[in-house]
Amino acid sequence: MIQHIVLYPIIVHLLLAILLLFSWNSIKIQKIISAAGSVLSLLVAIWLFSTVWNEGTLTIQAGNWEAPFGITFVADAFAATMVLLTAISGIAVSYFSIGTILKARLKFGYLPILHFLLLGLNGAFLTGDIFNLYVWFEIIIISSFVLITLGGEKKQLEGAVKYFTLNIFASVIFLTAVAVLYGLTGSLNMADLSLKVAAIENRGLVEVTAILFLIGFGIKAAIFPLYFWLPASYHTPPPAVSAVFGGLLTKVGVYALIRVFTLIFVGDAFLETIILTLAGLTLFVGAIGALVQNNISKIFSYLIISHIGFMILGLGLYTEAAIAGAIFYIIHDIVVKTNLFMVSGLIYRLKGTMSMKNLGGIYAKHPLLSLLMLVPLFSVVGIPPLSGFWPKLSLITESFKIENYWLIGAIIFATFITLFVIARIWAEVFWKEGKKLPTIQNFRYFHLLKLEKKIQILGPIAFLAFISLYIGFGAENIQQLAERVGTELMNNQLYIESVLGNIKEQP
Amino acid sequence: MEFLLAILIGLLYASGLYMMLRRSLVKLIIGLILLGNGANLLIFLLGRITKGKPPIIPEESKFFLDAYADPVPQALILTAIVISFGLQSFAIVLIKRAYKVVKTDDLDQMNSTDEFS
Amino acid sequence: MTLHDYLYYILLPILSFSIVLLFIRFLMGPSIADRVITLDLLITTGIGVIAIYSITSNQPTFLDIAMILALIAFLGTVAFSYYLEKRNKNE
Amino acid sequence: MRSRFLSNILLTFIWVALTGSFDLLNFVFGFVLSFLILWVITLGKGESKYFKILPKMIAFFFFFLYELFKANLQVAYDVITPKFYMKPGIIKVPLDAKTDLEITLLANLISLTPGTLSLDVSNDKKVLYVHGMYVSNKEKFIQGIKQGFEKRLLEILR
Amino acid sequence: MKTIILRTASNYLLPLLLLFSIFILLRGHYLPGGGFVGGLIASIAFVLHAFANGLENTKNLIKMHPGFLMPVGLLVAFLAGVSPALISNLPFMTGIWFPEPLAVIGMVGSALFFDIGVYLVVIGVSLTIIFTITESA
Amino acid sequence: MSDIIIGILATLGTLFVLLAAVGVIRMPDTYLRISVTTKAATLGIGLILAAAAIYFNEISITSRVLAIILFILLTAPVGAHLIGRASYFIGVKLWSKSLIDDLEGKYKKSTHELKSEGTEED
Amino acid sequence: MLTAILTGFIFSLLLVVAGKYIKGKAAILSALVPLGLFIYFLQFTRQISSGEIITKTYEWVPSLGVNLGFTLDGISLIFTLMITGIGFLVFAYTATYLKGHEYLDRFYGYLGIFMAAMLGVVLSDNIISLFIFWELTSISSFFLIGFNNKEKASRKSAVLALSITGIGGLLLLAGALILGNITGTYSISEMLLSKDLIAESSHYIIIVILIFGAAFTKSAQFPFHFWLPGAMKAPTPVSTYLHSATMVKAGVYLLMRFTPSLGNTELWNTTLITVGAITMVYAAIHTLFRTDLKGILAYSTIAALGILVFLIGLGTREAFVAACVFILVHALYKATLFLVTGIIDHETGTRDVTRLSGLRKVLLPVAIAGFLAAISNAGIPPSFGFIGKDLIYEATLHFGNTGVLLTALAIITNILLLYAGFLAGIKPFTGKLPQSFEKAHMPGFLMWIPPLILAILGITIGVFPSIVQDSLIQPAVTAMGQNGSEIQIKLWHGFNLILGLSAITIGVGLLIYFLFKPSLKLEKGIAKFDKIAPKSIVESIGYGFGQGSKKVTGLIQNGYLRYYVSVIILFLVLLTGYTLLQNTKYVIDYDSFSELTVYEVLTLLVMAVGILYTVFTRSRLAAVAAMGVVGLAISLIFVYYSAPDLAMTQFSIDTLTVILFVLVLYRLPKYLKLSDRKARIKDGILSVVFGSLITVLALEVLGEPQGSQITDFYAENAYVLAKGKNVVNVILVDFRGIDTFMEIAVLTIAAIGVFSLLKLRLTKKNRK
Ligand code: NA
Ligand code: NA
Repeated sequence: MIQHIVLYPIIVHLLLAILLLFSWNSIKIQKIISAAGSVLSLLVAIWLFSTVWNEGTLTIQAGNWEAPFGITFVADAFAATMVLLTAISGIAVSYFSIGTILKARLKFGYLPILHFLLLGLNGAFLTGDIFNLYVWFEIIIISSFVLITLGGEKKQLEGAVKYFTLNIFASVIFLTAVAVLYGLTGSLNMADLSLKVAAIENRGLVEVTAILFLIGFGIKAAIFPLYFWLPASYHTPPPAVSAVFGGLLTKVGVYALIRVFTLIFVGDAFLETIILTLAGLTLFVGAIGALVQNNISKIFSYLIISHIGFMILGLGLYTEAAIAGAIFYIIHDIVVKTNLFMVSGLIYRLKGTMSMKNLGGIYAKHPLLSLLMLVPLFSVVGIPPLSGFWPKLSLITESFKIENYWLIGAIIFATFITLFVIARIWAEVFWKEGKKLPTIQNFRYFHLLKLEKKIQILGPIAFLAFISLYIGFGAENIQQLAERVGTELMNNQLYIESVLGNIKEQP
Repeated sequence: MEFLLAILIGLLYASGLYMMLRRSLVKLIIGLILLGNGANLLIFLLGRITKGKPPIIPEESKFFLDAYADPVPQALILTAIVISFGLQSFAIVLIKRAYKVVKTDDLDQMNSTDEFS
Repeated sequence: MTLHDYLYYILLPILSFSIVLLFIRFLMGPSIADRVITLDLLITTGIGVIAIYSITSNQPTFLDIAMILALIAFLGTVAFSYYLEKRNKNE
Repeated sequence: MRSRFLSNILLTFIWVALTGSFDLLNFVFGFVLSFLILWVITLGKGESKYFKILPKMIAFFFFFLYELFKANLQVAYDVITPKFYMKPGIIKVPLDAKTDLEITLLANLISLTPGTLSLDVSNDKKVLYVHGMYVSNKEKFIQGIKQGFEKRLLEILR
Repeated sequence: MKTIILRTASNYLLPLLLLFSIFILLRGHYLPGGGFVGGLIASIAFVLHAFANGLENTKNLIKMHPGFLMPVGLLVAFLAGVSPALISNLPFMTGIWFPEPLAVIGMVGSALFFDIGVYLVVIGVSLTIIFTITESA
Repeated sequence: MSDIIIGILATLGTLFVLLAAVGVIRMPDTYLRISVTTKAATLGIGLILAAAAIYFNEISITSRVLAIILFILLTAPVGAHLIGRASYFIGVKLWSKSLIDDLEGKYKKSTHELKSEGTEED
Repeated sequence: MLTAILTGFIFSLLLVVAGKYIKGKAAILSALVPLGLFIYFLQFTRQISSGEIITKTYEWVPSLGVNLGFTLDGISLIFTLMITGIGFLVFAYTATYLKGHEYLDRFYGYLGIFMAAMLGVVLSDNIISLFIFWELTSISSFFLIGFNNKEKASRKSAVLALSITGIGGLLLLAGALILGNITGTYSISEMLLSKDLIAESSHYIIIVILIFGAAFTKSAQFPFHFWLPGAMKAPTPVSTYLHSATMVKAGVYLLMRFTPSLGNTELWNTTLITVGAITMVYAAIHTLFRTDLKGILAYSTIAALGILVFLIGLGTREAFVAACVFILVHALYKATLFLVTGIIDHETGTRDVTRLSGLRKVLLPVAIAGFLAAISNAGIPPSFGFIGKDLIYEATLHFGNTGVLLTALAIITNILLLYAGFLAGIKPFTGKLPQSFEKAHMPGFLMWIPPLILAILGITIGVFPSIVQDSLIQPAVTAMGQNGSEIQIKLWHGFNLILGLSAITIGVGLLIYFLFKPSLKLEKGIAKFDKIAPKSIVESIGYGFGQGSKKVTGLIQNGYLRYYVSVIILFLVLLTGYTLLQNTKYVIDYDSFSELTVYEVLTLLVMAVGILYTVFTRSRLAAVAAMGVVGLAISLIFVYYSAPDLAMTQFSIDTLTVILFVLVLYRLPKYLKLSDRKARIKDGILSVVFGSLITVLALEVLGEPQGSQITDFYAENAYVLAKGKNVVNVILVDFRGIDTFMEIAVLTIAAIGVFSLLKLRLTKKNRK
């Protein structure tokens, strides 16, 4: 059964996590398992992706119960893409973690939890069942709670309290929304829900349900005005953790929003207006947040928020091209944001601080490293033709088509501030003359590390930099992918048929 | 009965929220627990409630002989309850640890990560 | 009046009323020990309610819940006692 | 070893009773299961005269029921009538019971009967502190316990 | 807590509760119960024991770190889940069954093993959590 | 016939439970409340459960009912002992009309060791 | 052609690898790159002058309509030759200027990228690829301006320049996309075909504004000019290359390029004339108050850019001819002057014009170059500048009613430009040589040959204007949409009004040069007005915006969790409340509800009070116990309504939670009364509203029909297919087994979290 491969990305990480738990007592073995497993998961993701690309949407009914009775897993182009991105980002973070995470943290389950997190992400992307999606979300948040608190430092805990509370709160809202949805339709299968929700006469209730989903997922996606947890916490854990958070976690919220609003709640003008408004405000508020920060990790946190606006904007515009733009942006953003936080980790390794005030001199001392870091830094701005640039073409064009100049303004504003902020980072962190390195007990600066460690740190950054360069220069391929996803999402009967098709044929 | 239950669920949501808005960590966690209970009961209620007919097939039979309660919401709630248990235990330990490290139960004093630095 | 009706309309309300009474004591306290006792007793009464309810709805399944309640209720009391003792020791 | 075996048998019976299926296979299954559990947890002490004391146990059971009802009614009267007739207090009851099991069973039985509550056993296991509702005569109270429950219980257990 | 009464009682309650937990586990497919509640009861048995006898004694009793049960349980559940794929090329989590019911237990199939996995994980989890908290109290 | 037995058992049980509830409300101190209620409730619940066992008249159910009763009998007094003891630690006062307190001063404060003789030394 | 553009990039990439080798004597070899390109483009001259347009298209991102489409026409040709030609000289000059500099390789790298990007800008036919290259010029200029990055001022200027040109670039992008949207193509040449469509479009204004935004920022038009003087922090070759000859002209190029498709409208012409005129006059006046040679040249560059914009704005054929000529004129003399300044700076260590004099004695060839350039700058015959100036006056004079005014402005500008040119090209060399400069000596020939070449070219073309007339100017003007009769550029037009104006210009200019002495005092004097200068205004707007942002961010992200929760809830309540109010039926279907029974009501009552007690009690322990009561009540509800498994689980989990709480609690402090009455009331109201909303929602949903086919399926198949009778359990372990699987995974993770949270303490020891 070729459909089996839909579940492979899940199974691989599940098995990895279990194996890692069995090797609790040996960090060395854990590292080997994680490293090898990440490669395996990348191969699986590529396999799944190419199969979906060539053969179209794949579905598998877990437990062999035909939809909508069991839990369906669906790998359409969107899901397969997200799984692939997770694998790419995951392999980078896995290696980076092996190189940078304190032994003490590794001893307390860092790697198993990391793979649980990746498991949750893959599950969330592949599931075709709304409640099952909730469960995957829970896997994701509990893993992230553990990762964000692992080590239990003061700032970690303070950040974690907010992160925890607001994310749990989001889950409650999500669950509430599922309750209402089940109450209205008696179904959980998303394809089935699509049909049933469309048949509900009381559109007001449908709209309220949609708003609940918007808020539940919106908190996780960190859109305005629901993003508070993100700036409070993302800078607190080790950079490897921030990297996987920054790259993937908010994106799963975005994914869910896009999925739900293209499959189940479609064509509600009021909601589209709201989403567009929120997108614009997210772009704006995130940008000014980034503008005023001094800690590079915090700057990146706010950039995450701001740029979520681009993705939400694509959803709100609700045309094939706009959704394609959002998808392109997601692809770019996952790779680049993951890398940015790893870069912040590298900077910390080099200089022992993340405060712009005290940073400096990296360019003079490490020109090649600086060049390497330049790639994600400039990609995030979207300096053409780097990766962040391309999706904006579709987004601006589509905003123009509805003659919403505010949105164009927001896009330009956010891009400009990003440009400004990155230029300032370059000037302050790389150009400015370096200060004396602070002495931190038991901290090993980059230049003191063994070559092996250096490679573990630089390898992932270079790998993702290479990917983002590919996204930028090979934009045609990415755009074709994004357009295909956009087309599939905007024609949701494709999805529905691939899930429920068999049932319809049988009388 | 549904009417009263709906009000009670509203009460759970309201109390949960109110507790979350307090400044105490302990209250915050209690609030989250109350909210979680509210959500579970909401699934239960909206899945439509049936009295005295548990979804268990009688011993002698292979099917249900008469009306029975919808098992799906029950299964969902079970999963949700268990998951919230996991989260709650983590939360409870988190407050313990946070208190030990930050040395306060007052949430208002835990905002260093939001300060400009 | 059938047995079912008797149980359902007379005994069940009485048991519920007992629950309310117990709950009043719970609210009154005054000591935490009182609350723990009443909680324990509330659960025990709950077992009674369930047992009667299982008769009236002709569902022996519910007795299984009573069984779980009987098993676990005790642990709460143990925990509270543990707490009170430990707190007292530390003070 | 023998006590382990007895515990095993006891648990097997409980299993059979729980599952409510009295066929041989269930016995075997229950036995194996109990054996495994005991193997896992290695229970402390068991008692040896398990079967000899069965008749005494039954007698004791009825005695206990009688006490339970009697005392319950007494308390009921006190609870229902507006005036309290009780004279409560905490009494130190010296123990003849020696082993943990003996002491525990005794204490529990005392607690189960209304009007009395075992509060604690001294660390040297010599005395049991009992809260009683009617302790106007301390000696009579102590003797009531010692001659009633303790004596009968020890007869069974020893 | 240093009380003879509780300690003695808990020593007797422990096997009883464990037995009971397995009972609940096995009947879950037919009546209320199942791996989750079963696991909870089992862990409650140990927790009770720990309250009465001190954590160290309980830990010695179990002979291994309860956390070890988590991967074991997960693996059991995992194998139960993938067995249909490996054995009959059916999707993950498809129920496969031995053709004839077993005495006492009833139908034996992947679902039962899955539930056993759940049972083990729940024990591992509850005990890990409670023991850890008690230790650091 | 069995209906009548069931009715009687259930009624008695219910009344005992009610009695326990009233007792809890009325009793003047914590120890008395523990004392009164543990058993009234135990007895009451036992009776109600017995009624259920008779009603369903099935061996598996009966044995389950017995198991429940056994459990309650096992645990209720232990619980009462624990909470009663704990009340004493936290200084819950006896009713003012209580006659004796043999326990006074017998607990060593720091360790909760309970002596059989004498009063607290330190 | 792609290769030609990529050459620069490849060259730069090579430098990353082989940078070491270029630092030494091999530096000069890098000048071969622009030279080669210059020759490459030169060979197109004949084709272009014969009216051909060379196009090449390479596919890149066809899905987005973005191709690497290149067009070489008259406009492009002028620019490509300027870019590569001056580039060659600057590259060569740099080899000596920065000889032995630690980062010479980087410098060449940036220059290479810049050159390539600039070529891309002027060759792109696809407007998006034009934008891409446009941004690359901004970026490479960022690196060049910040080359001396240890200086704070350098860094600041670099960021400022990038910001201004960057935002301009984004406007260009928006404009480009809108244009593409209206015309259905991103090809500039194809857009020409839709000229009417664009002009009639309601979006014409916005397009023009966006394009102007891009052009004005890049070409330093008032009020966006201020980044340019700051950019003079860059090494002199950069100032020469970017900030006089090439990059700043990208804006002008853009305007020229879009003149055919967007131009010839009131909006277009008036704006350009106005902005250009203000810029040229404003900047020209500024030259009077500068003492730093580079400062003087910077402002005169701005003025020149103003003239160009102004000319394009005039929109006449004569104006276009003048513009094309002036671009070349300016490039030649301004580059020369910058290079000369660089030499002076290099040899004397100062650029202060008040201190410089008599250098001809030590730097004679340089002095010649300076002199020639100043002549051309001044428009004194027989320089090329003279032709340029004449053409300008011709264009303004023939411009309708306002011709006189415009001519006057042009004259003022030119007078001041003359002054500036003399100051830079002549003043340092005349007069007495101060002692301190006696040690100055001629630099290596690579430094003085390039300015001399440019200066001589300035005169040569002046004498033989036909060199450029047919090959460059004619095709360029044609490309701007003016393909009328043949252009005649001549040095000598005879005695006419224009000659008179020229004479006045030169005369007054010389007068000022000899009478007016620049001084620091004056410079400081005018500094008073800096407060109202656009730079200050923009900077204070920027500062204010920064402060505002800080305030807003601090206000939004204020650190108080309860505030975060309130905002989210408020948002939720407003949105859902609004929707519910719009749609609620307010009809509750009581009939479908089950009957009320005493025991249920009492259970719910206990539960409700229990909840309230949990909330309001002052004792944490009591709250935990009350949660136990609530849990029991919920379990009972589950029992009443047929959910035995739920009741069991709910109860056991509640017990466990209570245990956990109890185990943790005694380490925690007692509740403190932390929030005041007002806050409690406010929160109370919000909570009640939220709760009511959920209740209303629930009742509304209950009023809708629901029939679950899923349920029926489970009920029928639970035993037959899944061999279980407890359907809930069958769902858990079979139908929805994956949910359960992940639920135990959640538990496992939580347990690990608890374990690590309590056991792992990062101490100094394990913080390695
Ligand atoms: Na299955
Ligand atoms: Na079950």
